[in-house]
Amino acid sequence: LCSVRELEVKVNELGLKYKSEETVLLRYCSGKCDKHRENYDMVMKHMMTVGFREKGRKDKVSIQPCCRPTAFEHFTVLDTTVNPSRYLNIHNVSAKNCGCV
Amino acid sequence: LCSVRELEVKVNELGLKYKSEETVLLRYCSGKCDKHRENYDMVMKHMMTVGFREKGRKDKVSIQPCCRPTAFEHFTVLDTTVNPSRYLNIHNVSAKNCGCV
Amino acid sequence: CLYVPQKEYIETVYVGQQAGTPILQVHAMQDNKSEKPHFYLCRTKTTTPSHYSSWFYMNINTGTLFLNKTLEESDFAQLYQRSPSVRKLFLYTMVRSEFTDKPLCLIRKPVPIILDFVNATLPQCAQTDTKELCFPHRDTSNPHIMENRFPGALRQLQRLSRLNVCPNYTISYSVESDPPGPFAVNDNKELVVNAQLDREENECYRLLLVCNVQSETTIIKVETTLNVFVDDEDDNAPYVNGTDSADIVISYNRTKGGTFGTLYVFDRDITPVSGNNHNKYLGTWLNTDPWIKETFDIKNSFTEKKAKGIRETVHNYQLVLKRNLHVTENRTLQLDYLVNDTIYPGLEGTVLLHFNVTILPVQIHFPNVTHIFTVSRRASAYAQVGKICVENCQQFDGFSVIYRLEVPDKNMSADSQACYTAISITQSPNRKWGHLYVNDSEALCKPECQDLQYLVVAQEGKEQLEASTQIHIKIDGTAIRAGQKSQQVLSCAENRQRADCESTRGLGATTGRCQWRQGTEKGITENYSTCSPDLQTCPDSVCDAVESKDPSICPQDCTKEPVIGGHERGLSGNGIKACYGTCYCFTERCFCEKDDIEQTLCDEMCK
Amino acid sequence: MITLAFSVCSPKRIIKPGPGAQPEWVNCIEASEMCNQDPQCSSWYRVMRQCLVGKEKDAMLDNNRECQAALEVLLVSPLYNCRCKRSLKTEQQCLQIYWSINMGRNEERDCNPCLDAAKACNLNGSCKRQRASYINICSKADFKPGETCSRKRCHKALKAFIDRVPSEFTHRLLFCPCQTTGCAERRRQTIVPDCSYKDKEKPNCLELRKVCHQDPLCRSRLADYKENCGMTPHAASTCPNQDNHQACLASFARLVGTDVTPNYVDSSFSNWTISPWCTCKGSGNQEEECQNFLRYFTNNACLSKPSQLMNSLKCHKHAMWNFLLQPRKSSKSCELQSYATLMVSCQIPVFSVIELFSEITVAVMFFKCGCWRHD
Repeated sequence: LCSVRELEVKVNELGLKYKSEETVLLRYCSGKCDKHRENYDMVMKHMMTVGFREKGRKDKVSIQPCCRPTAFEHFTVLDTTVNPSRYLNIHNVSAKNCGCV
Repeated sequence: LCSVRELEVKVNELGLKYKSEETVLLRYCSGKCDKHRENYDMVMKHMMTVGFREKGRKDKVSIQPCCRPTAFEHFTVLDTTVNPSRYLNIHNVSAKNCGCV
Repeated sequence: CLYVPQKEYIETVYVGQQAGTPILQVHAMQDNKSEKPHFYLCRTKTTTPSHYSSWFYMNINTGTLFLNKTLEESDFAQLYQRSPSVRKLFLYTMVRSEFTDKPLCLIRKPVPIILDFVNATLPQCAQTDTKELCFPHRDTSNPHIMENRFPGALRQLQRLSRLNVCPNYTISYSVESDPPGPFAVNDNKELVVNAQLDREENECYRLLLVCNVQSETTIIKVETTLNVFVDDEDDNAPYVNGTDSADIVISYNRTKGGTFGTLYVFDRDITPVSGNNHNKYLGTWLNTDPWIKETFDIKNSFTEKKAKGIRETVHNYQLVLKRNLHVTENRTLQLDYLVNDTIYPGLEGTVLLHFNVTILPVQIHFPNVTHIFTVSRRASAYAQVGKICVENCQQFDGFSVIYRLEVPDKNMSADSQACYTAISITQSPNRKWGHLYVNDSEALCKPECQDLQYLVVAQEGKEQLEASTQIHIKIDGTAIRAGQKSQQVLSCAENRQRADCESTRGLGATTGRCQWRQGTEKGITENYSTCSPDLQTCPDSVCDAVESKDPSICPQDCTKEPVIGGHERGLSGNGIKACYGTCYCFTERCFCEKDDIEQTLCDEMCK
Repeated sequence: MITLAFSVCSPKRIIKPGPGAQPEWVNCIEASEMCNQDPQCSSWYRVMRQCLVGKEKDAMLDNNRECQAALEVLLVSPLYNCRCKRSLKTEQQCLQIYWSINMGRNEERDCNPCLDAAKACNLNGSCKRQRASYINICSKADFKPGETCSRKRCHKALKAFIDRVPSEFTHRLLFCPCQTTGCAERRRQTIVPDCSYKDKEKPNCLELRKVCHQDPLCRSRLADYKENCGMTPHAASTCPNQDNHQACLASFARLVGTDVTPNYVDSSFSNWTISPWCTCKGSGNQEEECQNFLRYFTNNACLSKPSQLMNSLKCHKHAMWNFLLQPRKSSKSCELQSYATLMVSCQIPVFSVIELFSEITVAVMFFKCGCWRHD
């Protein structure tokens, strides 16, 4: 099920190339959302397989809600690899909570 | 870009097996959301390619917001194929508006 | 006036000590020979007299503190303190040069006497450590002696309260001073200073006090150190070391608050930052011309310096403009400023400083050169053409210059006039420069619009001084084809790859096309890959006058929106100084991201 | 003062046996055989080997109770002190045993207690939020253009951090012992000094004290600091209230965010100095009083003692440091008391280091206030 997962990572392991060696708790959203589908999703599934082709449409659509953060949190860490050292404020980088949206 | 698209369809073409021959305006969400990405999405992209493997994690995560309805609308149609004919109310079947979430 | 050289007195009293037992000795230093010290235990206004103050009395003439009663265990029990073994008694003493029957402590801080009352009898000789006989147990207060004063006793070395503990011991004291100083021990075993001291010679004497305890069989030597500090008084006049006058030329920098010339006045005395008005300096203009007083002020500050280890004061005086000077102001003045050490008693307590000021008018004129600028016919709107400014504009401060473009020949044909909408001019934020940029790219494309001659007029704000010069705009290259003209002009920064970038007609593009910069470094770097209208000016960490006209011209320098991905903002918090990978921007946000294609490409090459 | 020769962190620890002296260490293969003969030692040794398998060994050694318990026992077994002799046939096998025990050893280069302190805070929800809050207020790093740091708001946020977050996090950030400049710089930056501490000019310390005395909160916190850290000369111990270092550290921490905010003056780690942002220049005849006030911070044995104690422990991230600072659920929970009293009062079952520690006699460090140096 779509939920918050936690992973201890160093800031320099986030892939954003910030060099701080601080370790942070990265929270992300993962898991299934099929239980939250609506009629809309059923219709989209049908349209993607049959409907759109018949109408000459090539649009791509999602056929179920996706497991996404519904609120973010920031990391505030110190980078001492530069001189003078400075604080970094990395915005909206970790999921505060998740939901099927 | 993620936006509302419209398509005239008959109710019986929705794939929900309702038999009404009425035609409705189906509204759905499609288009790109990469312009709405956050640091979170960039980190998820990195974790999916490198990070999770290094940490022995196999979670699947979305690496950008998805284009989804932010509000639904219903269809209310008359099904005359049955006797007596009756009105059908199909809930949350069409997108009132869309957004990158 | 009379003063007590010690900041506090500490001693210990015991149960069983008899009335009349001497506890400690307070000393007073004289200001002049005629002063006769009267010593009192005094009561402060704020505190109610403690019930135990009657247990003690002080000899008004000698300053010796005695027990007024024999101390009992019940006395110890009466004290409202929890400690079972030692409780503290607080008394205050003061010294006056005349008698008083109302011993209310003087306004200035009275000297505290802190007695540790021990719930035990006085240790006998055998249980008494020799150190206890020689020096008080916790004597933390170092004496402070005012310079230029009379000799005198400043401290009782022997512990009066232990006089009779070891009657067959003979105790004697000696003192050594580093640096050598006029200190000795008198017959009453008091530390005395035998001559007046001069702080400007030495601020602190480190004394080694040696106590010799002689019994029938042994001589024990106990040492301790004591620092005697010499307090300063204002006994030195201010003096100038070097020049007392400064020649000042005020030309381009004529802004309110501007500071000019620095003169130094020295004083061998020290200056406290606050408190009593010790070594107080005041300054006055001797010039009476009101214009001077409305225009100039003096900025004074002082710093403490050490010369051969002795602290002294250096006062700095700078001329300050109280208002912006008009560009036309043209004067020569001699300003005289009298500095007065108001506390110094002598006659030479003043120093006269001279500021010889020459105020030059500022000429607003363009350098005598022909200004030629080139612009491509394909340039898009906001493409930067060049910068122009009047002579010495870089040094202007306190006044600003506004630039405008004029068509030299007013009677030219309407078609020709239409060409002149092509170029426009705007001020840089500090209003020193005029920035020329493409205002109407359509006009550039018209074949009839060949080279353009503008008149640039520079006008000084207040005095309306004007200067003008002719500039020549060469329009070169061929116009863009009709098909391309319909191509929408976008923000270069939206492109994240070279091919898209170089095929886009971008806002502010000097050639009409955007320019790609390929970054080579890894990590978050200032040399990031990006698509720019003009790599000469964007990105350069400066959101200049033209770029700030539209956020999509050069978001790399100007954006205030969020930036997603590894990055570092510009100095003022705007723009993107450094970025990881490729920097590309949309209206609501920018991204710093390793491009997938490059990434795979790079992974192969970069291993 | 007995300089503690025992330091887990740095390789210099290996005591070279003097000429003819019995070597103090055992060969690792013999040590493992001795351990295997002891049921308790061999079972923990098996647990330890499982802890070291796989990628997440760091997280296992940090957080897994079983692994920590195994390491505690093995730290006092012969295995801990074993060594290997070069060029013996069995060198390879011996070294495998050696490195499996001394996991922490090769990481002492990046042994950074202040970084561990930041990690502990980042992994605790409340500490993380409070820390982010004061940092954003105090550092201009946030990208709101034009807004410079407001010292008043910064101090308020720092006080909130110190008051609301448990001291096991705040003290660790403020007082982590360092052996590298990077670590000491991180410690100095904890209170974002550019905003909360530094200023264009240094006021006179007596002036600063006067300003503090005019604010009831600052005055009480300064008095509290003097009460708990004010070491009086001739005192037998280095701290008032029976060597209660913890009270001193707590009152020091409460000064952060007041007008007399103290901080490390630079990022030196060996002989660091703590001081408020002030000078004794301009004290006039009260120079001695000013120097005495400043010495409460710059030469305070009660304040420097804890760090020296923790310095000698260094940090072995898998055992001593984490173990000491995280309340042990299994035995009598020992909140972070003062480092000295913690050493004595905590019933840590078997730990040779502790006995060594409790015998340390704290030399009576006192000195008369000297004339200020004539520099």
